Amino acid sequence: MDVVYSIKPLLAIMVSLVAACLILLTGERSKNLRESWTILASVIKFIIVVSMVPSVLDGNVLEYTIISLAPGLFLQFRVDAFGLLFGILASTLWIATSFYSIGYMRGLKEHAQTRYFFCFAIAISATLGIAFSANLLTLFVFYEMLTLATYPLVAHKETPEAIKGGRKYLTYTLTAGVVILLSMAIIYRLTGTLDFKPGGFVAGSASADMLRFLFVTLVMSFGVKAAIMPLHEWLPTAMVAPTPVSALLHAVAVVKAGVFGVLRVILYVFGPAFLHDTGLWILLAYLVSFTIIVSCFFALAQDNIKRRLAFSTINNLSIVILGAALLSADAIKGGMLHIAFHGFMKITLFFVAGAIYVKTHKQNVSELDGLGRQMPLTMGSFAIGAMGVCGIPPTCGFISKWYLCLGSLAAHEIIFLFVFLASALLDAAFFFPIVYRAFFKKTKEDINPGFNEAPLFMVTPLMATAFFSLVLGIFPNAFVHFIEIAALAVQNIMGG
Amino acid sequence: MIAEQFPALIIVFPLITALLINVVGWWWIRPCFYMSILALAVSFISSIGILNTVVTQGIIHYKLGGWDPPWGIEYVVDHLNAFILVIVSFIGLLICIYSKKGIEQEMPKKIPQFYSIYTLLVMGLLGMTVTGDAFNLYVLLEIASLASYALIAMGEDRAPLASFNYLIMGTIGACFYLLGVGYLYIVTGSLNMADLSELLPKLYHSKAVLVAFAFFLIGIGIKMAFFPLHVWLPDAYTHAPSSVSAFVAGTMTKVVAYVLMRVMFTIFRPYFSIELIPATTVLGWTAVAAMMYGCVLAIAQHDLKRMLSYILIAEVGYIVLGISMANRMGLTGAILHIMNDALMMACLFSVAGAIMFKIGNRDITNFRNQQLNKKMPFTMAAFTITALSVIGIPPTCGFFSKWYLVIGAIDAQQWVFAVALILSSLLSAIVFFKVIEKIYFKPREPVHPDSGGTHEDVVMDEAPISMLIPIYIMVGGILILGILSGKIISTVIQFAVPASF
Amino acid sequence: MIEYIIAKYNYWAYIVLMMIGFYAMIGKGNLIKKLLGMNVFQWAIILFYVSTSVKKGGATIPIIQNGHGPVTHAVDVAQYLNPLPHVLMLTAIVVGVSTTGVALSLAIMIYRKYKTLEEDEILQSEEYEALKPEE
Amino acid sequence: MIREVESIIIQTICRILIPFIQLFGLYVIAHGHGSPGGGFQGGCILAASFVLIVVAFGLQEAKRRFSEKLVNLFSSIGVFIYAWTGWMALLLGANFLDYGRLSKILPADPVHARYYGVFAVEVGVGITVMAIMVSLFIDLVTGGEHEEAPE
Repeated sequence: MDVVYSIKPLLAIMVSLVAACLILLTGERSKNLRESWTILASVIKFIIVVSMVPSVLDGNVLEYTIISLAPGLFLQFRVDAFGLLFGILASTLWIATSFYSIGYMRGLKEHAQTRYFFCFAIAISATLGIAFSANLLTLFVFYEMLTLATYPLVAHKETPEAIKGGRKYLTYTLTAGVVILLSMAIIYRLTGTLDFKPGGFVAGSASADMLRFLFVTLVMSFGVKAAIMPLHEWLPTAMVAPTPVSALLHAVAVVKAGVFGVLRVILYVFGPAFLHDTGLWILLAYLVSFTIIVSCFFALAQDNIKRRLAFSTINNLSIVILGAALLSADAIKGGMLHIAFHGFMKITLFFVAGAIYVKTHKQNVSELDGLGRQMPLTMGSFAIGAMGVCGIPPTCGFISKWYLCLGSLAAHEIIFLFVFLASALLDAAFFFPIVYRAFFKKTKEDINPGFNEAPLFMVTPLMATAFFSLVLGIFPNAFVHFIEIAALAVQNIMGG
Repeated sequence: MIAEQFPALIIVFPLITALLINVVGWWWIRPCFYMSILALAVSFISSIGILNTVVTQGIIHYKLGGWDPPWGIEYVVDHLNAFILVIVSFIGLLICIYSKKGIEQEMPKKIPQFYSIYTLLVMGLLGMTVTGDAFNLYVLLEIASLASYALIAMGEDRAPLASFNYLIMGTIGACFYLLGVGYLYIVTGSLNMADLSELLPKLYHSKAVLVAFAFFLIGIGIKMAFFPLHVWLPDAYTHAPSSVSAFVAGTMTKVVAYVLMRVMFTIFRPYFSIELIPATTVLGWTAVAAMMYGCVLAIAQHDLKRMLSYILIAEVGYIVLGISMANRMGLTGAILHIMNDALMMACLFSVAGAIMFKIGNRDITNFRNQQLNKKMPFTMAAFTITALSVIGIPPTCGFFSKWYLVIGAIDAQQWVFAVALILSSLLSAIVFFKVIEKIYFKPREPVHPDSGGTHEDVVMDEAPISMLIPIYIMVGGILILGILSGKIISTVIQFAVPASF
Repeated sequence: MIEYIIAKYNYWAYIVLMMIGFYAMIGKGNLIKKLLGMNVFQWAIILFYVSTSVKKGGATIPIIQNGHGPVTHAVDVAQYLNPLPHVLMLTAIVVGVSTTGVALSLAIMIYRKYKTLEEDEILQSEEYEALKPEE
Repeated sequence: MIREVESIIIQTICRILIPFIQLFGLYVIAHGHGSPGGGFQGGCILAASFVLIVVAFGLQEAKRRFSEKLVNLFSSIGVFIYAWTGWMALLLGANFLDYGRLSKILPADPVHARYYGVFAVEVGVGITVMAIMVSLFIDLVTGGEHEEAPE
């Protein structure tokens, strides 16, 4: 691995911060200007992030140090393959969400739009910061920033329910934050460094019991954002947020940041070897398997579309962690790919939920009868997204699940293969009724609503993401070489 | 040449100006403010000069009147008090700028008196920091305290009573300090701190020395409102004029905390305070109690300033906890926290003052109806950022001092301390998010319940620019100093920590 | 034991005085009594300081005899009192006086407002209630 | 707050005593640096004489003789004398309060310069203490209304 010093990671993060300031300054005066800042920043950010791909694929690591905080502790960015994967995902989907947000916010004439766009831009910066962090401390800095930037978005509606959701969100994530802080401080005192290293760096620095304790606290506290089962409660509650927020943040940025953190901890702090030696992996695997199965049943019981999607998110996040916990090369690769692919699919589904809400003010599954005729493009995209989440070829969900299944076989734990398969079946059980209702069930009223789609600003992004879900399924290495990047990351971890 | 005189200049200039303001104010009120600014600016520049000298050339010894210590009074400036000097004079200058409009509104008749006493107060605190003589410290402590009693009494209706109680408590504290000095003088015959430090080790097993140490701790504990000796603080700081509470909350307790460090680690050697007697253990556990108590009581308050006062009690707990860990990291955290907390508290109380200035009321439950987020967006943004810093969210400076404190607790193998630190950080999150929620998100009660009328659009009605600029300088400090903390520690603080750690 | 107490009688006196003052400050409800207690407390400490410099056997003020002559020679140490505690206490007295001055003026302010100096009456007074922020 | 009682005995005795008290006060101040006494003590004695005036002749009469502004001015002037003596040393290149250096501008050797420096300080302290004691007394007897009432 060659280290290349480059200011690009910093630029990528700063773009949206600058945009946030511009939004705040011009927001109240001109709506169009405000939203063009958002879009401009998202495009620039995407270009910067993608421009890093070739260099990383060459086996380089891009590094940028801002300042030294303490001996052995830097505020530092380092773009490795895994971080880049997450960075690409977030920056790509931000473009889509920017357009979608405009349609959504204008369609519903929401209040406090400036605050909304401001916090959104900050949240994206924080997400990229998490992706590009070189060490646990930098990651923590951005992790907390993300928490705080998301809080106003959750409480956006300012109804008692939204405020309660916001409170619950803060309680969970801030508590997790201080636990991370404590564990991080202990690790720093044990090892004198917090730099991520493929294959881990803490093994052997303290007694096994101490390390076990640290592993549990760190995984569980990052697991709060990753919504591992006893700690998932905030996510369905946070669905009171406007749909673009649920889409980008609660399907991609925030929860994936949690998963990303868990994976960093497993693979880059403790390392597969340590997990394997202590047998912690099997513990973690069973824990997330429990989440995978139980969340499906919860999802089945939900009538509200967004809540149902939320439980599906919980399910898929745990699938990613299970992939990493299995510790075989294929499983880890599948997990990493699933971070990216699930992002595309789930954001489609959320976009659809929002489009339905803007157009018809319907929020429940039971009200969707016959909607497929009114909004065929939207519901068609939903069908593609649902297929993807269930892992049906030719969508991209199939590819990641394929690797995950291979990985579970490689780990000689056949039971987890069944977990993957069962969850795919259950996914189908709660997604396809929606598709069925929309396309095949007649409305109770006899009137056949004609073609009446959601605003263009909303339909275009959701069709684009659905399209990408398909394209990535057929040509998984298209555009940004997701598979190659993931393979490179796995190679570093396993080789290191 | 003038650089050599900075330690005297930093005290004498404000002193003379304070009196000059008093005289000039009888005939001409207008220049009082500018004179005060000038004096504090000179102090600030001197303190920067001192810090620069200390960092480049080492410890400064300044003999007042040319008398050699231990007979004469000596001003000793090392890295620790040079650092504190900069903080105190900086905050003093900022709050002085900030106070202009507030004082004109709160006490139009007493402007010269205010600036005169205010300058005297800053001078007292600077003097406490700069002096190397135990008795001189007592005198300057009382000058600062007397000035603060008078300033606090200038506040709202209940202020005189609060100030009176503070005066009684404060005098007890000062008397205990004086007794401590007396005991040390009896056994050693010296008042010079460095001299005492040389003479005392042979007498560490004397009971008089032990009693002196206990008296010091009690006296200092009262003066810095260390739980359970804090009872005077919430009332006094709540009812004081806004600018006074901003300055006093920011610096007074911190300077006294500095005195605690001096007593524990300079007058007495760390060997005595840490190994010989269980002072650090007692202090540590009390500090934990202080943190919990302050945060929990802050949750229950609906008066913004009173809430902040309880937070301040908890913050004092942080500093003492850092001192009591008795290791390099903990003490680094404590010193860093002195700086951060001075900024944060001064900023929060300034914001409370700005709200008072515009709304005339600081009841938290009333914030939403006042539409504060629309009316005073900049002030509220400053409040939010500072609140995040108090909670300890990176990258604000509050996080970094907490980070060092937690590491200090881990190094000291005191897991309870570490857990208490993060727990109190959570509690303060509850305190501040309760307010932030009320500022930004709480649904408003309808203005006209009968007609169900709509809310009229609120126009932005910000605090005057002379208030906003100091507030934002402090907010900038909060944001930047956190990132720079590594640099600050490597240039200044690491030399301020006793070498034996 | 008795000898011990008698030998250090000045310390006992100051401790007794200090505790009287302390009791008045904490236990008494009247603000002026508190203030008196504060003064007793301070004077006790001053007494303590001054008593430490006492020397028996005709010791006098520390003025150097023939100070202006060609040979400046100090008197024997046993011949003079240590002046420093007195000087320190001079400062402490000044501090005490100014504290008392400030306290008295505060008491006047309080009296003007509440028409009483009893602490419990002040706390009960309706004005106090009215001043409380509304729930 | 003070009731004015015209008592010829008290007034006459005060008239006679006050100059002597003041003279004694000045003596104590002037000899403070060489013998027991000094600015504090002398200032207090001086202040006592003014307090006597207030007690004997009433507040109005006392105010006519020394107004609040004057007292205030004196309290500051005293400290100025003290501080400027120190500053002089500072300006002459020595440390603050190092009066020995005043020999550069005074026709005296450093030892005597120090002597005169201390004397100046004592005078300053005496004036301040006198003024402050008087103003404390007046403030307390008037309940602080003195300063607010129009002259």
